[in-house]
Amino acid sequence: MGSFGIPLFPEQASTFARDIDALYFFIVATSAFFALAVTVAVIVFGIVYRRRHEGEVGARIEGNLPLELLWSVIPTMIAMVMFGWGASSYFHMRTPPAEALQIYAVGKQWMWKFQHLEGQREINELHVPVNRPVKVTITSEDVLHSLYFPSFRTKMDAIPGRYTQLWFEATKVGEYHIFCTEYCGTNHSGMIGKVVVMEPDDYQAWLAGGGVEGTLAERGQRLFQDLACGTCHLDTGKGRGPSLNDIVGKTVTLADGATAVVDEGYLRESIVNSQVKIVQGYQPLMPAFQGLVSEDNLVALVEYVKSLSPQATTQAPAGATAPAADPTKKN
Amino acid sequence: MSNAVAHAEAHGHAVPHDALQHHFETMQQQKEASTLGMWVFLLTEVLFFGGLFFAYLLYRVWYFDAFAEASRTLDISLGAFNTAVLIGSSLTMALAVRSAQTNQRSATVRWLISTIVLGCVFLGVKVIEYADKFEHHHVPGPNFVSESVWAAQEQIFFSLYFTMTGLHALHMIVGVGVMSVVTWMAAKGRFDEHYYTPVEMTGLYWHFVDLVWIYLFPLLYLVERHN
Amino acid sequence: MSGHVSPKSLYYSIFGALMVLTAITVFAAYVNLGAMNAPIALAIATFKATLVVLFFMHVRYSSRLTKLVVVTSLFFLAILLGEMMMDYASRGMGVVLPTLQ
Amino acid sequence: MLDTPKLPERHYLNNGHGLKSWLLTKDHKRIAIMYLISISAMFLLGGLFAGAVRLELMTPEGDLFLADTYNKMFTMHGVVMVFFFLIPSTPAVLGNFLIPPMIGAKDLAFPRINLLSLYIFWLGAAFFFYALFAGGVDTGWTFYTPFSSFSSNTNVIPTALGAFISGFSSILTGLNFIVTIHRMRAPGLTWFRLPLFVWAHYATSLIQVLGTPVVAITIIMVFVERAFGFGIFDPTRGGDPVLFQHLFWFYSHPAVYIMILPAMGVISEIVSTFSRKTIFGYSFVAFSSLAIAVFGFIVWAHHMFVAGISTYSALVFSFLSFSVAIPSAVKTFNWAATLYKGAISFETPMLYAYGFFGLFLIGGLTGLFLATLGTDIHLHDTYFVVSHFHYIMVGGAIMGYLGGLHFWWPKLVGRMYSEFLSRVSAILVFVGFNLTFFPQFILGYMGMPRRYHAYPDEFQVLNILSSAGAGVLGIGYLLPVIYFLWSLKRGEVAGPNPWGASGLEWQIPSPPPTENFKVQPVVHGEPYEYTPHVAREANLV
Repeated sequence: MGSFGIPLFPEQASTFARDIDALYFFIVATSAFFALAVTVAVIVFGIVYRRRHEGEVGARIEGNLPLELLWSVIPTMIAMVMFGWGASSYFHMRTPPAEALQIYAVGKQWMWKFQHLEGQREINELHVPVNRPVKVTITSEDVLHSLYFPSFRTKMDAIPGRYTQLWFEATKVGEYHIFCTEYCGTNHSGMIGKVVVMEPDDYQAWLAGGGVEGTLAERGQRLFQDLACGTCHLDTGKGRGPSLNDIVGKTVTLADGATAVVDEGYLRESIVNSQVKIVQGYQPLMPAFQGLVSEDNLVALVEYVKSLSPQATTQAPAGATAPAADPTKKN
Repeated sequence: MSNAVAHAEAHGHAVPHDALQHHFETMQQQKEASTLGMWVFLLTEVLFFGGLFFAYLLYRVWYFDAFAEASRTLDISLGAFNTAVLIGSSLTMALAVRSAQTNQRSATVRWLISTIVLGCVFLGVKVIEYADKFEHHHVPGPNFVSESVWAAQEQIFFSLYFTMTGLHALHMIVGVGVMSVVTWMAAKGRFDEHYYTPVEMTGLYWHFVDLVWIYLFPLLYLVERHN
Repeated sequence: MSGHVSPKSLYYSIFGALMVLTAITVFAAYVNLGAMNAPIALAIATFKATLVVLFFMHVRYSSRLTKLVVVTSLFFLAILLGEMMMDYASRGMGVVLPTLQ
Repeated sequence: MLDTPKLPERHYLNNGHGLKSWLLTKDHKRIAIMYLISISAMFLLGGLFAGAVRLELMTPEGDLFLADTYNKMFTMHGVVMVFFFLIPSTPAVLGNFLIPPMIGAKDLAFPRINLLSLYIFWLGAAFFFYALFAGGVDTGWTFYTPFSSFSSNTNVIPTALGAFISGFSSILTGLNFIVTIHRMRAPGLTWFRLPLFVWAHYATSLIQVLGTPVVAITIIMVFVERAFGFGIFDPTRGGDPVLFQHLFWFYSHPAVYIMILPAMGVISEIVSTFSRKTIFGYSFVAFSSLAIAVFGFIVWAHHMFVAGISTYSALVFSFLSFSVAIPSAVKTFNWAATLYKGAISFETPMLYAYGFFGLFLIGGLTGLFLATLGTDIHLHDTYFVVSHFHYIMVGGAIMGYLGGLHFWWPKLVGRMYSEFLSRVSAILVFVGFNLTFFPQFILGYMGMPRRYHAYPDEFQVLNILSSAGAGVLGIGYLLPVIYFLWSLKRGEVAGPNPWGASGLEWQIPSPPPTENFKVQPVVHGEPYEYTPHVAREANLV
């Protein structure tokens, strides 16, 4: 696409792109209408009512109530249309389909690290299949970053200490930009990469490509053993820590009576700040692993624990945060 | 908006008061301007502390156990004593304003000095408390030491504790400084029943500082004391 | 001209009330009231603050404009706290609204 | 008309000579002039940083500056322009100078506090200059944590303290205005007889006193993290960096209205004066200022739609964000309607007002894209946002400020500037501005992120256009310096009311005497009364 050689739009390469562009055009058209109307009015008035002699004064017009109401109410109604449309697109963008392919992204000054469930790990490059929803769970090892796919019209901040997520379904095979859009220091503008959208077969072939030491969950399992997590987290549930079998997606009751849904964010927090949410009936004995396990490895551990819950739909609620307590309820 | 406005319609005095500044028409107008100015300033203070209180509230809900445990390391008797001292200083301040209103110069000075003394007592106790925290390495940052399993989140509590009480103490130091000047002015006989605005304004400020502490005390010292 | 002069006895009784309320606050903190401990402590603090504002700070006898300033500060404080709380309180909630498209 | 007007013998400029008579003055007019000089210097400095940024961006490679240097350039551009130019601009200069004469007062309610606010401003600027000469700062003007607290190794503390301190200057100015407008109005000058400039400043002052303290405490929290290693927003101790953003934007979103509302007030005055007509829908324009000030406080999290806030709060904040659009639209329509059946002339201030219409319209309407959730996800933190807020804060606020400066310059110094050069500069600014910033909308939709030192090749053409525009814009901004300075000695003597305007400030001599009014004026009429009679006898006092 282009006009006079200047490109005006990024590629429409995801299922969101068409909708967001249409919304964009709707607002452009509405804005252009109002901008033109006012511009034409002030120019025409400026010419027609120009001062013709030194002593001339304008007509005494104080105002007009119906007119005021009209130009308050009509823009309000148009604004509500924009809001509704935008909100509906947003909900769509914030609701990953259950069957979405899971990928993890970790931002770090100044690179994007991606991990596939099958075990592939890549830096500043992301391979995804075309026509299949992909959910990216994002976090950061240091400062804020933001994962942005302009051709997919979506982005999400990477926030240290918690998981955020976005999803997309690529519709066109090709290579597109990945940008970091949250300023993160010296080499912020170097924190860019490309997303490679592939035909499903090519993607499978790429996944099968060598150099992978087992799946992400398997790597997590090895870490689980290295860190001796199994000493307490016995399968039987009789250990000093709760059993981790089949917990993902379930609601657990905590020591203080509050409840929490077990999702990726909860699992992560239960490792790094293990004392904050203690499952009822257990003692706060587990050491906090804050700073001891890298975000990459945390992802592996989380994925391993998830693999212990085969039936669970592991879809985390959008915007789920680490400490998801309800501030209106005090202990 | 306009009906909420009390207009200054007072008539000018034949002989202007010494304290009347040139750009005001009457003492009444001058006083109302000062009062409104002070209240608007206190409004900014409410929002200033408001941001801090929200941070406290959020983390207290998130990390209640850590907050409860950290709070238990504070000395409740010192906190309660300081609360009493500060409320007492508010009383002496109110009485100072009253003495100024009724043109009792020596009583005004006396009450103002009492307020300053009580303010200094509060700050002195605060110094003792801070020294204790330094000794026990409860100051967040690289030197923080805690045996607790909630050590990390305890640091948030202590960060807020020091920021909140530190800013409060800073306000008190400013208050004591201003009050010293006002006391000197009162001793010099600058005030009478027509002009005591500085005393009154200092009073408003001091009561506000008291008011902040009224919230800080239960929030910081009394998170969970019953077990 | 010299504004409202409250009787000394009023100031002393307000002081007394504040001291009693402080004692109650400390006492209440040692009683296990479950989830009610914090709301009770805050309610007492708010009551104390109200006494200070109304009597020590003379708002009870002040102009409507002064009262308006007080209310304004509370209103914007409520916006600040309320809207932030809205975010944090709804963080854990999933998307349940149906998508319109 | 009378024959050639003469300068009054005694006025505020010659009432006392020497540096001391300025530095210790309590006269709001002299303080305004000192603010004018200070912020003009800051504008020049901020402009130099902007020029450096635009130069770097002419090529895709980061070849002119090191990445760190570039990051410091845009950070210091933002810090200087926001905290040391835009926030004080119209209120501290024009508001300070004009509110007392507009309401028939001899001075602001607290002249000493007014002077104090100037000194505090200088102190804040001193902290900033310390940071500048110590090597600069690279956090972006937003100071986002944890980068600002634990990652950046530049002078965050002095810069943040500079912003913190200058905030108090802003609070004191706002406080002074609020009290002055409540308590110092001349007899007969009821709220609905106030000039809209005064209404706009009242609304601005509300934001200054309500919002600034929150950013102050936020800066303190970053300060204790960075200086003492405290942890409040620190994720490694369980803190939430998003909380910083909430607190920061609670001020920094309304801060945009601190910049634009006074400019809107200026535009109301100019439009009415140069069409010799009362403002259309006075009370709607007045209340829309207040509405913008209040609504401005409930919409801040639209800066955070992709920052990890909850889906529901994003929805609520998006909905609320549209509420600001309505009073802004109402204002614009009322200005346009004011022109209807006016007696319009196009001296320089009116050209600036027309320029304001064009730029504010674009700036305001592009805000809709960012309030709408779906499009904001794509546009957030791209050049679209950069362009949008420059249209508001530069296109809107600076056009208003410059328009006001041209409008009241004869009142400030008693002399006229070159009408020809000033028209040229108004046109250059308008054209240069659009050339600079319009391409950035397209860049933004293309996906070019902001704060990028180097960028992919396909963005180059538009960036070159933008940089070229910046050159034109720079000339447009420099021209007024020349003809304003020239006018000080050589300009034609203006007389009290060169435009035949209706406000109280035009009824006193230019430049005004120190006490503004020899006797306290009593107001009988409505604002903006233009009858043929009034027009002929402009010089009433």
